[in-house]
Amino acid sequence: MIAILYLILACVILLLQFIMRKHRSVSMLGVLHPVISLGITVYLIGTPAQWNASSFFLIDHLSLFIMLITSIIFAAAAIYAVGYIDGLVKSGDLERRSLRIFYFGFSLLLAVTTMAIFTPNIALFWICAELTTVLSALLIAILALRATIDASLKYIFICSTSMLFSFIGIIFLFEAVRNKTGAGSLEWTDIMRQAAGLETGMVWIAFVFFFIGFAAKSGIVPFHTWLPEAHAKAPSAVSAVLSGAILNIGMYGIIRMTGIMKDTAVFAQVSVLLLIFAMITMGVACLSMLRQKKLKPLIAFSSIENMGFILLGIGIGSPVSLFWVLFHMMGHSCIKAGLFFSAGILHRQYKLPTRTGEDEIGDLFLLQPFAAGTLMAGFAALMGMPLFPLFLSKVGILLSSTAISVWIPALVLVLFACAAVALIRFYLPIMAARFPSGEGPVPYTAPLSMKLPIVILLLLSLMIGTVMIPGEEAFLTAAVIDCGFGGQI
Amino acid sequence: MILTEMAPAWIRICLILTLVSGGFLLSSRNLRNLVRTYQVQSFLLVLIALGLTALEQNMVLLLVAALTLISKVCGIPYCIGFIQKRMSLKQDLTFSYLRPPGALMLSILIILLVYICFARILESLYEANSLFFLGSVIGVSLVLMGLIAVCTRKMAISKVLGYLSMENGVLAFGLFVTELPFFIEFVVIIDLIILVLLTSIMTVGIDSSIEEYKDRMQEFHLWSEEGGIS
Amino acid sequence: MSELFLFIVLLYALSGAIPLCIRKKRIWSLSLGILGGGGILLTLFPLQYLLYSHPVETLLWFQWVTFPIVIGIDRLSAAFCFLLGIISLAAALYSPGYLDRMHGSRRTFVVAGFIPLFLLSMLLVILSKTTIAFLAFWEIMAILSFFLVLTEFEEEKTRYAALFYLAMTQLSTVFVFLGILLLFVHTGSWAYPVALPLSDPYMAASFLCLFLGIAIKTGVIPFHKWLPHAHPAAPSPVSALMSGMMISTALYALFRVVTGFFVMDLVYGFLILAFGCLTAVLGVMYALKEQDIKSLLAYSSIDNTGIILVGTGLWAVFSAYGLSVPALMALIGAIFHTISHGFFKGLLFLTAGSVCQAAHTRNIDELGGILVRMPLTGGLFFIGVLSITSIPPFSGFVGEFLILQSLISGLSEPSPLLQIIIIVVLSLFSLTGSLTVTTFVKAFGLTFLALPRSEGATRSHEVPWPMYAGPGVLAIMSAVLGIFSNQILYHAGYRDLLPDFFVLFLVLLVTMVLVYAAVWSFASRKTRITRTWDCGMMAPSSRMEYTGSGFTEPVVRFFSGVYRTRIWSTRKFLDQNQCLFQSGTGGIHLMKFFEEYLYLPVARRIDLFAAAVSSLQNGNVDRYVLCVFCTVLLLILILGWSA
Amino acid sequence: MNGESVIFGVLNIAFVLLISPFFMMVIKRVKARVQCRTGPHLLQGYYNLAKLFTKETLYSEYAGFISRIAPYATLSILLVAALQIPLFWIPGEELITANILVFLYLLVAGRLLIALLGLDTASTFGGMGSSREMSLSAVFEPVTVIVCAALVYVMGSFSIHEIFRTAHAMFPVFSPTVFLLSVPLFILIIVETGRVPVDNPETHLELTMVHEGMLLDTSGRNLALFELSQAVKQTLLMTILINVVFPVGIALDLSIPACILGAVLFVVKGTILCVIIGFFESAYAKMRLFQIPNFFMIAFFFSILTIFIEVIL
Repeated sequence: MIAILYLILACVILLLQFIMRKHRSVSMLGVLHPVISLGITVYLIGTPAQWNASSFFLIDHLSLFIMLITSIIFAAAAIYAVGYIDGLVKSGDLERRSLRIFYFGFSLLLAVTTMAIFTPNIALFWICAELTTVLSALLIAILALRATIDASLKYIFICSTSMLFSFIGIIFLFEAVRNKTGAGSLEWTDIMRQAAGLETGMVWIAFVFFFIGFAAKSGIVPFHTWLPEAHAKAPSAVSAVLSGAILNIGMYGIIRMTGIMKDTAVFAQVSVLLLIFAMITMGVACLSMLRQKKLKPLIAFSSIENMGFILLGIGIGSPVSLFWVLFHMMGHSCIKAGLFFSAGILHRQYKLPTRTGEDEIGDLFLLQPFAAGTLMAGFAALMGMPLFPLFLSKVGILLSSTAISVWIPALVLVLFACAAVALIRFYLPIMAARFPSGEGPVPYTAPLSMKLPIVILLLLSLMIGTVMIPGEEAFLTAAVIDCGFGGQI
Repeated sequence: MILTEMAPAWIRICLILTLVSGGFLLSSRNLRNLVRTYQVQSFLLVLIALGLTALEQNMVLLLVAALTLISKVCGIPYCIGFIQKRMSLKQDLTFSYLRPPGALMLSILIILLVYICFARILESLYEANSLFFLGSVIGVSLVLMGLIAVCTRKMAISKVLGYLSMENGVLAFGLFVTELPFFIEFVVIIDLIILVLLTSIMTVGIDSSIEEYKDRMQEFHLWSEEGGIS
Repeated sequence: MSELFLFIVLLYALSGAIPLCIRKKRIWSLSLGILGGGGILLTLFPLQYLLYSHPVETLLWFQWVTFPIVIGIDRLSAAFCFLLGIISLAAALYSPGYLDRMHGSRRTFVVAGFIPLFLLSMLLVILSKTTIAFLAFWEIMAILSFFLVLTEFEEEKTRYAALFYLAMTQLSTVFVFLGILLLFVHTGSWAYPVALPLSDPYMAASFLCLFLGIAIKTGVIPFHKWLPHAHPAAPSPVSALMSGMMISTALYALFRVVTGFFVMDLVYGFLILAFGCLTAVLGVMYALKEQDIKSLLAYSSIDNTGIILVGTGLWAVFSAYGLSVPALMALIGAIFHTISHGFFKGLLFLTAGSVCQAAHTRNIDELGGILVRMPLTGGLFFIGVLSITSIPPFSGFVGEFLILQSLISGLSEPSPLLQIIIIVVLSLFSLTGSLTVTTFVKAFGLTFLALPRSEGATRSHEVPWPMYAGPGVLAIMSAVLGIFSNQILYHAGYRDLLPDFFVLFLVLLVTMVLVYAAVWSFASRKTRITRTWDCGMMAPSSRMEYTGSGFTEPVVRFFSGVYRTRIWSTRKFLDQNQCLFQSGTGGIHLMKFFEEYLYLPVARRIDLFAAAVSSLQNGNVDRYVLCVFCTVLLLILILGWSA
Repeated sequence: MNGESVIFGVLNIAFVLLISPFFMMVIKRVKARVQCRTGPHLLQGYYNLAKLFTKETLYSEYAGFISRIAPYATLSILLVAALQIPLFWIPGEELITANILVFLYLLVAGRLLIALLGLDTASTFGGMGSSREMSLSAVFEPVTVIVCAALVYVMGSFSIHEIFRTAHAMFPVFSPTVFLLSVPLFILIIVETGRVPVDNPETHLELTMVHEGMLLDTSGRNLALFELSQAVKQTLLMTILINVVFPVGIALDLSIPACILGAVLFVVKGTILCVIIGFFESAYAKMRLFQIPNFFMIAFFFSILTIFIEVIL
């Protein structure tokens, strides 16, 4: 019954945040919540016996892996937020009154995400996903600026309207299971067991509608339009959480549903659909990156591109590609969160977004050498430099994609090259820009709490990229089997 | 008794009426009767729920009908009406992409398209001419019409109303699956409450110009005065 | 042997890590000292593999996450390790002096830290025995060299060069990655494949991908445009490493692919030959017209790549025809020329670097009279010139001699097609040789001899001793490699391919001494220093000298077909309907054919396409929801249609 | 490297040094006689050299070590080249590698040094001379390589000693290929030594001088060395033509009478060739610099024709 601890922890933290008066203690609580949930997750990973203790939680390798990523990102974001939010409050961007709402929303978002990952019931999963949308919209609009409210409204409208379609998909799935076995069920595991005999028409409709909603959640192209603006306008701690954790929830849903579809007769059509969407996503994301003038939208588009790449891995559907999809998710979340944190430091330094909308960045290496260095390291990681994990997953997924057709890896590699050129084309001018002497902004010294998570995340991604942690391969293989992709690696 | 064999015909009429209310939602310009059409639509859903309870003698549907009645027919419209009064905005005249007549034409086309496609996909259900099939067609097309409303209306409040009619579409579809409706109802209610709360606060900001925004916010004593612009 | 290898790798990594971590003043002289030690060890380490035929030995094996990384050494990689060792020794000696004079303190630590890591990545590319290891270290090499090119990021030119360089290396990585994927799909294992037939379309595609990837990296003509921008933009020790070593590493990969991976047949042989000739001739022609000394050297690297490609192409063609001796001669010539090119190109770039740093300019027309002011650097540059223009006893001659000899002895094959091709290749090849001589007479003559043409050149003075000790090592190597080439090949197991140049060198020395002694004893010894003959009018000033463009004007006139010129003029008028002419400017400049007709149009088209795609993101929420609506409708249609 | 080849080396170099000024004077004498002038005394070449060796040498104040080393280096390079080309006696074993490609590149080395000398004195004439010299040689070298290829292809070996030996063995049979080879070899002499159609050796007019321009600032013993190396180069190239086209009388073994006979016959053949060169020079006016590549095309065409005929026959 360890999983219950998550909920108890959440309630306790939320309660305490109501009572505490001082800002310092509220932020400490904000940090405590994800760190303890990370501890619980690691403990759970260590003791497989505890897993099926209660039927109320679905704990298996896949959900624990996603929970591990989520809690790492939330912990890093919370530590980062301690310094970042102070900066916002001192510079007057964030009113003292809405601080409490921020931390409350932050902890609630973590609680709801944990619930989403561990619920066995699809409908409950859908509600939690919907709640994450609402809560992250609240966090995006926390700065109470017209632009931030506009961005979060877009986020709400696009995501929740698409999520309604996925609820219709769930209803169709329920109906299909009911036709086959008389009593419909909403449990992931039951549906997976019944998947073989389900009626093809009903299952195909169910998947398509389900896919629409969760494509919006994870930023797949036709539904991605909210992502660049939401991530650009949100405070950096929030956009790191959005990119690192919430997108993974969308992908988690798609992985589970594709796992169910794996045994049905419809899987060929499903994988073609996923491949088409993946290629379009990567295409649009890479090409729009070439045109980006500002830092955070650029990083947001690279998240869309990586989500497209993950969708490609899922679409291929072989156990090897799933193994590398999970690996890619881990690597991408760490690097992307690190990038958003260093972007946050630059935002605090240069007071972005400025009135004119253009980024005015200058004397980069004089004012913020640390942030500039980590930004470049992050860009190198995104470009797939070998010591970082994205290179390995690029090799793994493209290798398994050659089974379908040789043109896919060719096109994907060209798109990755475009993305790399776009990143550097953005970085070079700001690297050399100079403010006329005397006019430059006052140097902003980022507190240690903002620098620490960046270093931790970069080192973590380096460790993932270079060395294979002892149990990691077995754990990931088991996760691949859990989500129904079975077969030999 | 008479109720049971009359019920399927009764349900089909109500379903068609919900479609009509969706159409009204698209075309009405005045914010007040936008809310009123939403109330009518929710009420029709309550009637369908009652019809279904008569057909399948399942008490859960009664509970669903009651819940819908409380929340959708009275609760949320009252809340939106309250906000509208404060915003003193009556007309929503500006449209993007599609003017109301165009939107109506498109929605008819959509209903036809959904009908044909679902007929091809779910042949087995189509032959059985089951209520579930009709419910699914009506539900999906109502959701799509709601989406058109969200897409064509400029004002955020009317977008929220479009979204609410989409919720109704999902609920209409959900009613026809016996074991599921309570769960759906519960789901939809929670979601609606939170969503409406959040969006209405924000829409107050969006629709009114920036100066009033500050004092309007004060009025709701939610945020203090000096929101500095970075 | 693997302990020694691990120790060398440790030395390189250490000398890379120290300056990056410790920021003490002049820490880099210690770290580069360690690099020098590592270099010396690295030169001794492969000798045993080179001289006696040693079986392939795996030095290192470990599992990288799930992919096998195997590091091993055989005869071919031993030769390139030897080159890398010498060049790292030269760079280690040269760099401290250069870094002292470089402004920007933090930047020098980055350069001092990245140079050993760059060398280490090249070493691992040469020694990797699995395709995944090759790809990984290839990409690390590319990224590290990008950062090194980017050191002086203030100037706009350097940033443009760095971006151009990154785009082309990314493109090259795409091709290499694809080639390796196709290889794995066919062979099913990451080990280096042996003798795959090229008849199977997958294998042909894989070969073409690998060839294109390497061609971009070595600067084969259609893909060369980044090289003359990137190499000069980097600091001199780095451009020496890039031109000397990185091109050799890419060519090593070419040898590995052409001789090891695949069984070449005629068509691919002619393909490589065609690329080789095109690159050789056009490379040297562009080198001729270049005014900036470092891009002149960069273009001449392209030209030497062309020569090596001709050698490799000949090997493929002759082995397809069954002429084993000429084929072996061509291949040995190509490999020998790659190694010697590594030496003398490194030498030329290092010495040119010290000249540019001393005179604060890179334009030949502003240099001059450097030999009198910097005699040792000038002397070393002269040795580099002697070997690159393939003067007999020096190493540059040996490679070209072997390729020429294999070409001519290939004439004996009766098939007329081969004969025509050999004659065409022969004339193009010798044209390249003669144009190289002209280019380097211009480069040496106008930079080092006669009167200085600018203030900077006049004030230039000799560089501290390590800055010519480094190039000195390379000069000795390029001389020794040429003179003892026959003995080296004899020990490596290839008997009578080469005539004995050691005897030739000895006889040359003896004759020189005898002639000098004869003249010294019999002729009068009276000498007088006067002014150059000036038709009695006035003392010759530096403005009366021949400039770079003047020197090459006849050749540009001969090959006017290749050098397209563009005449442009701008006019300013006083009134609207343009009759009262106010002022105007005009000019003729040599058109950058590839840049204006190949690279820029492609870049512009990609940008336009990107603009069209990114216009979707215009911030209007209705448009976003409309997108969602259309996609849902489309999906419903697909559902209906695919039932 | 045995005794015989050393003797050959000494003999060959001595003979070349001895005979070269004489051949230069024969050509000058023929050209003068064609212009109805008596022309210089046949031994005038030796007197000039003697005079120059005793005169004082002037160095420009801007010149570096190139001006001091170039004269000695050029002459020694050409003397080494002379070792590769037997004039009248082909030894059993080569002293140094007699590969024709090495010979070619030694000529290139000589030309490189003279061109650098031209640039060293910072004078406009030197710059112009070396620019023209390098441009012409850039265009002509492909032709020389093709001629060598044709020679090697016809005679079957890279070593010049073997080429002369096979030419000597093949001599009585008059084959068209040998005749076709003689035309490009003759053009080779004209171009390499800077004879009239390509460049005028006598003039000091900066418009026409190419080779002379580079040596403008040399004087005294340096000028003597350059004159000597110029003469040696001409003799070597003439020897290739003579010993390939008309190899009668070459001694094949070390016997005093055969060598003396060979030497005498060589001098006669050389004089006849010089007369032909003299007449050829007087028959043509100097071509414009940019027309010269067409002149080279003739040599290129002939050598390619030789290869094709050899294939067809």
